Amino acid sequence: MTRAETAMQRDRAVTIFEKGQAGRRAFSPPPLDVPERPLDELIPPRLRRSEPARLPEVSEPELVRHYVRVSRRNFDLDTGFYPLGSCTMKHNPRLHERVAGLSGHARLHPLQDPQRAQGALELMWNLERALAEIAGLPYVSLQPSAGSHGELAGVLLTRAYHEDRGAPRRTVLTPDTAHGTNPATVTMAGYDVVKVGTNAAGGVDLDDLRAKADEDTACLMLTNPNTLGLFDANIEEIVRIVHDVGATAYYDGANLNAVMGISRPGDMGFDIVHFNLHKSFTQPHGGGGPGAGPIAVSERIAPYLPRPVIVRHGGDRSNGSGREFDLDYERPKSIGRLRGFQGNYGCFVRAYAYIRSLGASGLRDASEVAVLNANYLLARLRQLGVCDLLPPAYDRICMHEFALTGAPMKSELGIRTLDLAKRLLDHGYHPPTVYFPLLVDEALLIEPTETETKETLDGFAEVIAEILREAREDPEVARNAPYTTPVRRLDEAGAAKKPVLRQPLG
Amino acid sequence: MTRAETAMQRDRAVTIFEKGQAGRRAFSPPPLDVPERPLDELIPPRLRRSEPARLPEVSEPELVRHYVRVSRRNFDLDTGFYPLGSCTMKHNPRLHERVAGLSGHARLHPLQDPQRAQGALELMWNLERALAEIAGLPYVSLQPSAGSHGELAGVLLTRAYHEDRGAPRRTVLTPDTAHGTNPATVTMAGYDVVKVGTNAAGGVDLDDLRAKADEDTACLMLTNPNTLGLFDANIEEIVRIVHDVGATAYYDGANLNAVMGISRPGDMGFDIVHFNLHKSFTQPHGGGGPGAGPIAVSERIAPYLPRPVIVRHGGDRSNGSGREFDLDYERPKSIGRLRGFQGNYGCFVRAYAYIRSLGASGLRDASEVAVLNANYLLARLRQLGVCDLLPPAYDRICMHEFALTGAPMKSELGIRTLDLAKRLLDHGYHPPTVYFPLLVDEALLIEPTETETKETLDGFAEVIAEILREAREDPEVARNAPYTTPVRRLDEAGAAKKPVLRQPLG
Amino acid sequence: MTRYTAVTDTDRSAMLEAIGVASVGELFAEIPDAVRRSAPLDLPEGLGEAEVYAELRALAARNTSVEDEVSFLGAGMYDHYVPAVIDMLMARSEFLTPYTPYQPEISQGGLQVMFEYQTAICELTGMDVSNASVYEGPSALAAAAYLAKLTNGRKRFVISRAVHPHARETLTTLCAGYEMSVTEVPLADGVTDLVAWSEAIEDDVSAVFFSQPNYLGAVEDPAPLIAAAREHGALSVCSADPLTLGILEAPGRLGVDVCVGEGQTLGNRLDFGGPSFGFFAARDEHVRRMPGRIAGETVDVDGRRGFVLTLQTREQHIRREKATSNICTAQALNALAGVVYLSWLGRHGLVELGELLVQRTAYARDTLAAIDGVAALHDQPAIREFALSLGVGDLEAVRRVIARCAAEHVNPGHPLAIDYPEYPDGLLVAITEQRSRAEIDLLADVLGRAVAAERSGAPAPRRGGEAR
Amino acid sequence: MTRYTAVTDTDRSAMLEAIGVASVGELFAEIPDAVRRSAPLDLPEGLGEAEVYAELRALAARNTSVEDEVSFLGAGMYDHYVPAVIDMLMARSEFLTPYTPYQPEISQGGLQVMFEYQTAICELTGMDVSNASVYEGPSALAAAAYLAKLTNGRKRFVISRAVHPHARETLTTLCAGYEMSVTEVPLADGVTDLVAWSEAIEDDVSAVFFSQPNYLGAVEDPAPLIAAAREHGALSVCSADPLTLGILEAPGRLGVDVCVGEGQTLGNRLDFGGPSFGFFAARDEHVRRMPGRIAGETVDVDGRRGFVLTLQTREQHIRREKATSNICTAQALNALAGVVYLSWLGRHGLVELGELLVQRTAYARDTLAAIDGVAALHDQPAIREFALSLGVGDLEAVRRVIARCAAEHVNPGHPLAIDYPEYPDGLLVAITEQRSRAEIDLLADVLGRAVAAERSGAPAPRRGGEAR
Ligand SMILES: Cc1ncc(COP(=O)(O)O)c(C=O)c1O
Ligand SMILES: Cc1ncc(COP(=O)(O)O)c(C=O)c1O
Repeated sequence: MTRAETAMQRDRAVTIFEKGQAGRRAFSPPPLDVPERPLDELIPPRLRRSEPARLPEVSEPELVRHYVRVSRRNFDLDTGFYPLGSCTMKHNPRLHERVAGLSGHARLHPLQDPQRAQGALELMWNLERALAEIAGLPYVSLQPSAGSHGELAGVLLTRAYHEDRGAPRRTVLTPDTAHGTNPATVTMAGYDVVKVGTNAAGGVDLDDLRAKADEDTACLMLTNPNTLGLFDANIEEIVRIVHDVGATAYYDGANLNAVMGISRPGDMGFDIVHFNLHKSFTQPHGGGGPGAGPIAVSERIAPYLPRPVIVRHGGDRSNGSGREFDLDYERPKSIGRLRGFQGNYGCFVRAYAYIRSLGASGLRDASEVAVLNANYLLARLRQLGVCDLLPPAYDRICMHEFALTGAPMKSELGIRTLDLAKRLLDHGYHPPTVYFPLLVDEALLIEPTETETKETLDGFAEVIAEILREAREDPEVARNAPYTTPVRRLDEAGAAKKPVLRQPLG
Repeated sequence: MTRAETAMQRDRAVTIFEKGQAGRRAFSPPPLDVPERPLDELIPPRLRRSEPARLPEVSEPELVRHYVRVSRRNFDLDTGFYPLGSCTMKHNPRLHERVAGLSGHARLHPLQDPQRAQGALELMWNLERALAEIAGLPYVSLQPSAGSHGELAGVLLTRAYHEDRGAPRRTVLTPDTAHGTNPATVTMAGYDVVKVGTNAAGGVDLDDLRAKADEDTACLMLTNPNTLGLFDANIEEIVRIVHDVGATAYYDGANLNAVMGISRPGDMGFDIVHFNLHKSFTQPHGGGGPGAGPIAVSERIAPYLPRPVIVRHGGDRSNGSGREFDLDYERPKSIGRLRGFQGNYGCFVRAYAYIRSLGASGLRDASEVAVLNANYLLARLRQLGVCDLLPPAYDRICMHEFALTGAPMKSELGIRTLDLAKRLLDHGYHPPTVYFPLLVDEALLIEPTETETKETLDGFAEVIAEILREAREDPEVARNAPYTTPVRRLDEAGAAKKPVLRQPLG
Repeated sequence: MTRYTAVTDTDRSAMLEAIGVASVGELFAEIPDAVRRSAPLDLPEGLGEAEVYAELRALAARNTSVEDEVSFLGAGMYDHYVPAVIDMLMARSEFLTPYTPYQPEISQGGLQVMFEYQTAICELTGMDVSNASVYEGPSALAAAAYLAKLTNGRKRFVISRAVHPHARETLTTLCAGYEMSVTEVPLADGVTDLVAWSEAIEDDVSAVFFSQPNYLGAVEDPAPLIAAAREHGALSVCSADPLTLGILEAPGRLGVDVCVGEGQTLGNRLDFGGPSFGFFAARDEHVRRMPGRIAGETVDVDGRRGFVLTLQTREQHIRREKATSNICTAQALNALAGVVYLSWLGRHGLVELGELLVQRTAYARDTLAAIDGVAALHDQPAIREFALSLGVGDLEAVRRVIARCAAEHVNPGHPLAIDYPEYPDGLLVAITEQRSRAEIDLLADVLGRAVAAERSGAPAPRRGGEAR
Repeated sequence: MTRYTAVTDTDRSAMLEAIGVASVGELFAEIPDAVRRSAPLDLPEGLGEAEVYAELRALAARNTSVEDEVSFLGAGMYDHYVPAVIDMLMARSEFLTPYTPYQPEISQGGLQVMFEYQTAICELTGMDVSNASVYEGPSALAAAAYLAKLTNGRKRFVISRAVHPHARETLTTLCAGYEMSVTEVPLADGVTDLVAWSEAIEDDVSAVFFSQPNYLGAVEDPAPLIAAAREHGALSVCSADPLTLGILEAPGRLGVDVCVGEGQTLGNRLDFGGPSFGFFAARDEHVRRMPGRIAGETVDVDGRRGFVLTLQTREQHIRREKATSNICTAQALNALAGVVYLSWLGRHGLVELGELLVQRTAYARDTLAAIDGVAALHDQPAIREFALSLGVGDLEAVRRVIARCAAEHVNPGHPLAIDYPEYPDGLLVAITEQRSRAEIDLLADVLGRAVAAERSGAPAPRRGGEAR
């Protein structure tokens, strides 16, 4: 490995805390332009910091080079294909960064008088209207900060709804295909999880659902298409069962990218939907956020929505107050705030720009192509014989993503899904989601998204085929992959056993 | 190489013209909002394009990914040490990009009424004043677009000066250490080059200069410190000799980074100076520009300066006309324009921000540290024994850069300067300038700049030492380097023999 | 096909053929007719990039940003200078566009940043461990509450009324699910009333919450607040303003169990309230109940140092209904801005900036309190925010004063009475390093005249409102 | 130490010791006292980042940009929309900060972009070869002149008066060195006077220069212009507006020897005139006399495709006084913007944008010419610019008209008479895709009233001036 050790591999990880020298600085403080008073007079010594925070001491060039170098140790969506199932890694238009960065948006204080923040409120209002239309549900709150925050809001709304009707309940149903945030949310909202099984077609087991839905059921949380990438054709019946026991139907919108403009959760009968603006609406993921998880709800849930709510005054723009758009705090049945201020506005700007760019037919096109791309990639993998070793978990037309099982590959070639994923890294691809959904053995969940070209899908399929060919000859290659990444396989067990969670400082 | 072939190496270069498919597009045209007329009526068919330009047809995601991937095949200053002699690769502050991007600067039309471009003109005026102070010469023109453009302006000014005095001349003196642009400029300005030799100390050979300076001499072009990184201690005498024959003294300011606030070309007696804002004043190089090459001149040269000239009206700001700052075109002796509009204003904004950030003492600090860093790196290389094989071409205190000769390395280890440079690539360093200056055998010109840390210099010195050690064991390693770069050694001779200068299109 | 998709007609035919269907419509055949739309959505058609830009710019132009007036608004988010290097780094595709780092070998960039961020937060707060970020300040406080619930299972929280109103409300919202009661402790002279605090805390209390500095800008004395909690075995949670921790003692050193806060002041722009990030740091003993991602150090098979997401058995994707939190996507990019900002400020810069804020704030407080009728609402120590009583009577009058100032392009601050009726003409004024002495003097002049006009009963411009 | 340097006191001592000197001053000992300064420069002291930002923002605020008014200024630089992807790519350290690609193995990014750029320029212009950029438009034309001089050594240039005045002046400046004479051919009905042109060209002419479209916005008929040159063995050089080449015939197909032009319209912002880039394309036979960098394709030792700077024996660093040009640093980053822009527009977009411009320009020309007193200066075909006569008499009157419009936040265009006294009340009006019909109608309204007021002798606002 020595000659061919890459410059990045030679360059062992050094944190910013290990860089620099005492006395270096990137920041030049503004001059003190007011009469100086003894600090002790202003802040009593006993309240003051006793030992300084040992922050880095670096010059600006060191700072820049450190983080630019560090950044190059990341793979990203602008660099390559990122078919991470359930994550909708679609192209992030740079226009969105430009408009979000305009000072009228980026440097607007959240407590600015609404009269002088009319542009922001109008944008939020318009975004709410668009999301309501896409969801097929009339009322929207933009407040939640991510999908799981939206879920929590949704289940708390359910709770408020049942309590307001004087009939609190105890359980929430989640299919065994559900994303982990669903059951985790249920617990945080004080309910008990009741798991519902999956039928042979990959959908909800209706009998199991009927057996488990009862007067204790507060809600069913469902993803549709589900995390297997399959649309549940029984959706109307499912919602009927749930409604029949007086429970609410919650739609986890993480997979909305399959059905925008094609099928609406509201039309399916759902009461509450969350959106992941950082999935279907292309807010960049940032390596783990920020995102935004607005919710749309039906009439009966609306009174409980988080406050404040954006309102539009009828009549002319000025409307006496100069405030066509305003924030309404007087919502007696509201569950209250979920966070500070009005939500992740920067994400709203981007999502709104996206919706304005695509329009009605563009959104539909996005979903159609997302589904076309997924089915094509699956077909291509089949053509190349890949599916002999990696068959689809459910052999149906898929929606925007599909699940393969690596079980045959494991038994025939002796490499695991993990090995395949790691070998992909040497080829410059981000692997699909692995080992999720849990009920698929050696799962591989592949979501190409609509912004990828046929050529990219073809190239990816061929590389998978090549890796399988290579593994047939010598499975060790994949088992020890990757070779050329900045670091190779990492000791995760060791990390968890003796956690080192911060840089120790001398 | 197969397992360890990096993802970038696997990923063979494909141009944007080979991407995409007929019909794809990143651009959505605005709607036609005026009554449409037949195109033939507006532009006669005979003047119209007969065959379309075969531009790429790509979607926006393809476009973005293509260029982001391509970008990752570049090394850059934010990623690593870039001690490229004569190029002053100092840190480029991002503040400069921010201020240059403000719409009041970036979206200002060059023909805007000066009354409504007062901020721009004031900035240019202030920059001129600052550059004049740094040069020690009273008048400045910001117009030239780069160093060589400034040189051309300077020699044309010399020509205008001599002609105006009724005594045109024929030759321009340039030392044999001069940068290639100096003699090339001389030719373009219609003069003949007369070369002046270098003495044992690396400075101008005074006897040779005396022998060659005569009434045919229009000008001497000199870099000081020169391209060997040495300050010519005879500078006063040199200028005297030149002035004594009635010639002008031109200062190539590419090496100004050694002497800002320490020694001024004007004080040395020079008549004309060019600046490289993309060197000493940290305008980013952009992979080969843009830059800016303002010139500063003495009183006697001023009448010939390119027009327009920025003027400041005395008195109060409004001054009747509302134009405190204005453009003056009425310059009867001006050599005229060198280009369109007022020069590379975007570079002026950055340079001005830099000067405002550093101020008088910061500029001096920059030069002091540039010289300290260079001498330290040389000392460090000596300590590590590197200079046994790579001795300095002139064994003196250097200025901001120093020249080594690889001749002993070549004879003792059997590797050339080129091999050393190529092996550095595997270690993640940009090599120094190689094979320049021409009069040093197997030259290596090293300019660390002031923005590098001692740790970086130490690391670089150690890597050089390590490469020499490795070469002593096995010179083939260096001779075949690099190994891990996106491509390995390229066939440059082949490229020149059968030039392929554009993508052939089907 | 839009500009973001790439399926040409030729592509489509080839793809459909490979799939073995005749049309894209067939792919959706499993969706029951009743829930499959044929009509287009009721949304306007798409626009070109330049037109979208023009529309969003027009909307931006209808907002008055802190670049359009001299603003002293704070109350939770502050107009600190964000250095240009942060914009650049946040815009780099390598940081902007990846997902959560599930494949560590190709995510060392993001993981190392998380590790550095955790280190910086630990240093700043004096806590043992930090996670890699939560959503933002108020929900961070609620997350700390959930940790307390998991820790001791008790049924009551005690919170100071001096904690940000949004955080108090968020706590109430989010603990409704697990049926906690919340006791609010009033203020005395601008800080948490220590007597009431001690009385409120009994053995049924799961955790106590205070803020440093508090909503009125006053520096609390945390030691007795924490001691009271410890006496009853309750966890103590401090919501701290990180930019004041160059001056104020690190909460960790004072013995809090959890320190949370809003990270906006650390290199994040205002963005009308988000995205920013919340930080969450705790004592070692709580680490396995922490919410969210945590990066840890390890080595690769060749012995190279590397970083991974660790302690994942806390998390929803592993533990599902038994997870310690449901959080998944958090605020990694904003946290990146946070650690870059702290590295930019550096060890000394943090202190120097803090000192500058203290001095300018003292000057501003004195200068404004000298206005006829105006008085400081409390005389507690302050770092960069303080509360005034304007001497104009009520909230409506305060609103008129603000409207008068706004007409002169000065935004004097946020009215207190919306959230604290007990301070009917209170005003919260924030000072950052971007507000020079000259601007403070301008505020004194403008506010002075506005208050005088109000007090003399002069007719006022149309009153504005405010968000809260 | 500044924020950009890193030598602490400890560092300095260690470094000086290693060097073997006692002080930094000693390093400068070789500079003679008489030319070594002890006094500091007479410049203000340095500022922090936030303060520099504030100062530069204040300067920017004193400029009226195309975002601050509805601007119809053109005359060489145009307010076309620059897509956001270009900002992002130009800001990437990988493109922004490297030097010229002297080490090709680690510069494949920049080199490939040059290669692609050269391809795009060849396609656009119909020429065989392109270099990797020159400074900007007018100096590109002068560079073509130098190539002609090297080619045939003749002593006279012929240039159409319809070429941009800056280009004509730059040519005169830069060919002064090698003692060329320049003959200018007048216009007839808005285009180059073909009779005068043919008369001016004789066997002593090295090269001829025309512009497409010309400065008045008129489309020239290049075929006879080129034929006249060919007849006398002179090179023909066309300065073309690249954004019109979706509509107009490629100069290369019409037989020009060299095609140059200003690249600003290809994805570069206005920047008060620069940096943008000049393009330089020629017929194959001229390639070894071309100025500047040229990238070429090759292979590496393993057979991988790669790119290098090639044909360097033309260049100053190899050939010194025998080089075909002195150019070194050019405009690589701006050329990158150019090729990204062209790829963004794409094969069809280039045509569609051109057609939109033609239609809007026709509409604008008709609408404005319908104003009382106003007339089109010529009725030649036009793509996105045209000249009017305002019917107000002279330049001073035109200036007053412009000042009236400016007061209504409309900038109607650039006065012609500064450079063309023969059109005393001429106005050059540019239309880009960013000027909607509504804005054109606004211009018609505002200009109509301004002209009417001027013609009725109403008192005018203080007159402005203009740059040229
Ligand atoms: C199906 C599903 N539901 C919910 C979530 C949680 O969304 P967030 O990460 O925004 O909290 C995800 C995220 O991956 C998901 O895939
Ligand atoms: C000494 C010297 N002179 C002149 C130049 C030419 O400057 P530019 O590239 O800006 O034309 C250079 C550039 O490397 C140089 O090093």
